[in-house]
Amino acid sequence: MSVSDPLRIANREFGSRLILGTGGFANHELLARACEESRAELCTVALRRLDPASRGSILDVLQAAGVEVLPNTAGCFTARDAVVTAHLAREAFETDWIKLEVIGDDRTLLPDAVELVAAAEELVGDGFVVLPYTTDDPVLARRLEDVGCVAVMPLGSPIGSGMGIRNPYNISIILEQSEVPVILDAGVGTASDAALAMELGCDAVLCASAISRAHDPAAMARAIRLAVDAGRLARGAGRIPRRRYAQASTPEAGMADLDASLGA
Amino acid sequence: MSVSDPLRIANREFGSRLILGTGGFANHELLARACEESRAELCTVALRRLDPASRGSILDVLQAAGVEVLPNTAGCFTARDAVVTAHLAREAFETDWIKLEVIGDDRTLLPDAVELVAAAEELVGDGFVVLPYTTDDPVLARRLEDVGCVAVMPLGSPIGSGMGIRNPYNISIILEQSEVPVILDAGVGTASDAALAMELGCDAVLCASAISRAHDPAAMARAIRLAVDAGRLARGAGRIPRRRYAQASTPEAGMADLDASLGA
Amino acid sequence: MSVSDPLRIANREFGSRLILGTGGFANHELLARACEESRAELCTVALRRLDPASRGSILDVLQAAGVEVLPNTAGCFTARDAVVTAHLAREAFETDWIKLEVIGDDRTLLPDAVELVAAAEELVGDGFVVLPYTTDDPVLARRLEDVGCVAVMPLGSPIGSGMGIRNPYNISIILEQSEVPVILDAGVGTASDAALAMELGCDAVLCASAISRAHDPAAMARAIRLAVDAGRLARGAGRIPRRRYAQASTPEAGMADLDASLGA
Amino acid sequence: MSVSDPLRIANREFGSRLILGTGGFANHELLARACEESRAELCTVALRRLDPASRGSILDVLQAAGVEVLPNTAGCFTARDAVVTAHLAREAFETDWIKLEVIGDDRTLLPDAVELVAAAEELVGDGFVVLPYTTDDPVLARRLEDVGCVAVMPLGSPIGSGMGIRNPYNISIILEQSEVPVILDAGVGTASDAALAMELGCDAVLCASAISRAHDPAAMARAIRLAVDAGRLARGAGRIPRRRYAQASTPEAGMADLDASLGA
Amino acid sequence: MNVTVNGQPRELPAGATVANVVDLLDVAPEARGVAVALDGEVVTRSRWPATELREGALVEVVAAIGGG
Amino acid sequence: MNVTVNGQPRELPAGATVANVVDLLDVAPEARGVAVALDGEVVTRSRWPATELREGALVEVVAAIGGG
Amino acid sequence: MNVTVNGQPRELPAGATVANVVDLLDVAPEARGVAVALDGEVVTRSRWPATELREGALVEVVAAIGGG
Amino acid sequence: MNVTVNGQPRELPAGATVANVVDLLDVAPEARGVAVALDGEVVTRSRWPATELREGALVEVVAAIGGG
Repeated sequence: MSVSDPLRIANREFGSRLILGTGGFANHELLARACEESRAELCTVALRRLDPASRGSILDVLQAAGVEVLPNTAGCFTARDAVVTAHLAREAFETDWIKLEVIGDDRTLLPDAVELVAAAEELVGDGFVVLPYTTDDPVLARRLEDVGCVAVMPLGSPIGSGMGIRNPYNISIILEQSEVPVILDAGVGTASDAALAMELGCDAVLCASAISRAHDPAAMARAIRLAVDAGRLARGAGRIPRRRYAQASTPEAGMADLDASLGA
Repeated sequence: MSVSDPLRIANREFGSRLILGTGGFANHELLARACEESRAELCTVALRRLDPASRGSILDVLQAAGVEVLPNTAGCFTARDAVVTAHLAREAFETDWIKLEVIGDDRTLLPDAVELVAAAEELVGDGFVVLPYTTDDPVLARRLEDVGCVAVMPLGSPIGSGMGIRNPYNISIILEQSEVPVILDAGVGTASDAALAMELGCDAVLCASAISRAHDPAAMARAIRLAVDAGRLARGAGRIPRRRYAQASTPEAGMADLDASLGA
Repeated sequence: MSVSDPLRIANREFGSRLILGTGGFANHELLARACEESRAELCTVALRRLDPASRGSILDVLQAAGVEVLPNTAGCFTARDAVVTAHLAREAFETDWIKLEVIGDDRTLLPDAVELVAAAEELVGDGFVVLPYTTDDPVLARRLEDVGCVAVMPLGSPIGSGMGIRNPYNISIILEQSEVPVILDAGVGTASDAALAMELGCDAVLCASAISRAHDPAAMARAIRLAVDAGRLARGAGRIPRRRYAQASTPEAGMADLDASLGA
Repeated sequence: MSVSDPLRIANREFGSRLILGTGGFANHELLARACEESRAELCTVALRRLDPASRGSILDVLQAAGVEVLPNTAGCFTARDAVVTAHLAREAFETDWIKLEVIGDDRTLLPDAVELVAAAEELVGDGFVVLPYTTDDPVLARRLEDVGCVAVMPLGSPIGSGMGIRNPYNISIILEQSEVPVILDAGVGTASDAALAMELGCDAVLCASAISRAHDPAAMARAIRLAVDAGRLARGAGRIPRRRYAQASTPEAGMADLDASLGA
Repeated sequence: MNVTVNGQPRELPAGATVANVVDLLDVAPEARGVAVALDGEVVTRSRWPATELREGALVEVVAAIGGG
Repeated sequence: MNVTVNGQPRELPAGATVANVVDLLDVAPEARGVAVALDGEVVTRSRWPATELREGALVEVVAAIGGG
Repeated sequence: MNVTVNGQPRELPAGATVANVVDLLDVAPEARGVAVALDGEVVTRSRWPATELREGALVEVVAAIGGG
Repeated sequence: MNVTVNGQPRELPAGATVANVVDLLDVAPEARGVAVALDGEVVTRSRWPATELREGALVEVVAAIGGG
């Protein structure tokens, strides 16, 4: 690994390892500023029923920011809904890339393993470049990789919960086994969570609520961007091992004898 | 708090909130590069018996880097040793500033509360600007502040242990009560530890082993510097609350009805 | 909830809330003693190719101990293998009860969500009373309940890892949603892990390695049995809330004034 | 260590390893029942200004329960107050034993290291058998042992906070170094906290609020008593190591081949 | 002809197409970030003008919004 | 007739039954905790005597062991 | 003579002793769990009757309560 | 005259000063980061030349090193 390596997903390369979720911003201006501070190159968007009253498309904001769009299937509870939504997204955004979400519970918004695998398999067959939002279950992550997903996006904790990475053990097992990029998705609450994800070895981090719902979204975008870089660098720098006892940073040899009782 | 506020300790201001400990570097070249990447403005040094065989003073390295020196009393086990060492440091480095260490145990290098308070009181009386390395005990921190220390430097975990902040609760209690800067000293193992310290509200972080003994000290210096900035920014940006359940980042209203069974 | 309520699974009631896994014991004598100390009423067993050289069946030990047998499908990697194994178990043990395991990875022995649901559904259809070993994924647990499983057995951490409950949050979400008993399976390393499981609200705990591979299995069986009772009682007793600050247990009013300076 | 060894403090032996704090009970009846369920042999009491309106002494309750009294110096903020209070206690309860508390902060009720050591030293000189309530600082614990305390009573977290053991690392360092009994005091919130304390190697646990302020104090007293026994037994039983990967509890050899495709 | 557009009942002349519906919603034909499903199946943009609706048709016209 | 019993090749006389195989392994017909699969399908105990093996049959005879 | 007993001002006759104060508080002389401090120093029970108070004396009479 | 310099016994002529010891160690008088303690007390640089050692003196000459 070299710290300056680009992130490679499918046939694409990205200089940034922070993907920005665009939901939850109070207005387009805040999104635009967060986009800039995050230095993200990829931003997720969703599809909802067209609202004739709404003026100004989010796509204009993202185009102005020079970022690319990664559509999601947020809100889908069945493989079929997710597959149709992915096809709509391909039409709407002229991209084969899809962040696949198939939710199994509306209180925790956790993915449904069975529907997720079915949808992923079908979408891969339909020629999509599939990045699935998944649990931290290593076996499920491998299945998703096996059916042809180009990345896996395990959660740290539920969407918008800000609880960070509840089970770093599972994330690290996923990292050991995966041959596709692992992108931590959901759960990041603040900068240190993002740094930790990268230190574990994640290839990238996706943040939405942590940034969009912070008191100052642009500042948090900058904070998390720095944290992603910090974590990536720290991973590459080779941290010291954890030790039970202390190890002096100041040499112990050569202490002066300052006890006067021996003198005179 | 403004994120761009300088760090004020006693009558001084610092743009950087990362203090670099200079122990543990394999050579002066690595120290110089870490110094640069850390952007530290203040570096700790120690005193040991002069070694005639050693060529090239660490002070030359630090002068070239444009940083100031903060002498420590590392290795002292009694108030008296620490006080004499502080006076030696004043002579050697022409500064009244002293990072006060009085150690109570050679395996954990934890401070000795009783000797530490005694030494701090005496040194303040002697006109020193005292920054004591202390445990995470809030009552001890307050005593040190009460005897006139200009900052308190609680540990996250033992020196060189890389175990991070073992008891964030105690650090946050110290932060709530302190009217002098709180500098996390000891225990940082990697970037996310430093980010977390700043998110808790620490005013600065001191790192030695985490940087000097990393596989690539310069890279880790840069990582931790970014993490300190990230943590400080994130603190100021107002993070989202931790929630037990999910909060959708994508709006739930406006889902399309894609179930064909109603059609035709 | 009453603490003395029996554990109800399907149409059965059990006084004990500790299920003993019988794998890993050095010999039948140690199993017999652990069985007794655990006061378990239900013990898991497995099926393997008959070894003509082995004398004395584990069933004799369990019969002498007066416990019932819960066969498992350990080692199966596909739904089909698990289903056939369950049918073999029905033949061998004359019971419809089956602890269903379908493993997805031989290093972590984590369950495979997709195969597990398929096997559970088929076995329920075949008239089995199915208790599935599952991940800590709440959506998967609900699916298993939905296809007719009589209990769910989420893991705390991988089998034999002794890492305790890695993600208590997920276990508590499963507990909130489940209408069938939740039995913590896998991960318990020592007594406090079992107590914690019961305090979270689990209906029972299954332990194998924690007991069978302890230095003194009988003592650990007793320890974990006491811990299960302790955790169950503590849950029912209504613990104090966690507080950020102290609350004096000794009243603060009525302190004597022992300062002599006011006197005489 | 033998699990059935009595707890030896100074020249005394106790069969029970749970010490009950008597503060916080709604009435004497609840105290009496908790006392019984706890099987404690030693109960702390405090001294406050005599209230002529109060009828029925707590001492009658404790005498009826057959337990002995361990007076404390709760509420004292200086060494002098604590010393005088200890002398009052000696008069009132005709015992040289004293649970020494010298508090440094009224919000966290954390001990004051400097005053505590001074008071301990003076009381030992006055012939007291001193059991000091202390922080989890290993160096402070050793100082207390060095001045002649017969046990050390480090906190897990602040009195009445129910936050359990915030820094098990520090408690385990205290345990490694101590030649007197280590009694976990303060912080226990529920049964698993007590089990964990004993598993770490503590010699005993003191609980007040966790029991007295539980919804059902008698049930919690029983729960914590079982947990103390469970933790002690588990410590003696030699727990399995924590492993990163799984270790099958069911043997992996001897799996039947159930794949029909080879047959016929 | 009665159809449902984004959950609302609409009356349209016989022979109305998907393109007519999109136009009704004030969407330019070349607008980015818009897609249409008819009875649960996607209708690609090029087929909007030629795709006629039947009585009871279920039309969904979706557009880009912020999402995580 | 060549069959495979618990992974080992065995030669048995034509007409050999599952019961014969079980007997070969020294298992009493009423032994508890034993079951048999033939070519991946369970053979219930009552059918052991009547179930003849074919050339190439895959017989698995399993028994209870300790398991978690 | 004015003294303070448990924080309350009291007027007592000259020559009043610690024992008199204890008695005033309705405490039996042999009551367990009770102790007295006079001007910050403990007065042992046996000296209660003989210990006279001075003007302004600070008397603390303490008793056992539940404590952690 | 026998003294101890940084833990090593040294023989020095009577009347030797701190400045002589520093010179013996090859340290320039104006070298930064160096300080001296004599019998547990600091000797400021300006007093090095005038401070004579006594028999048995304990001299510590310390210099800057990397420290945490």
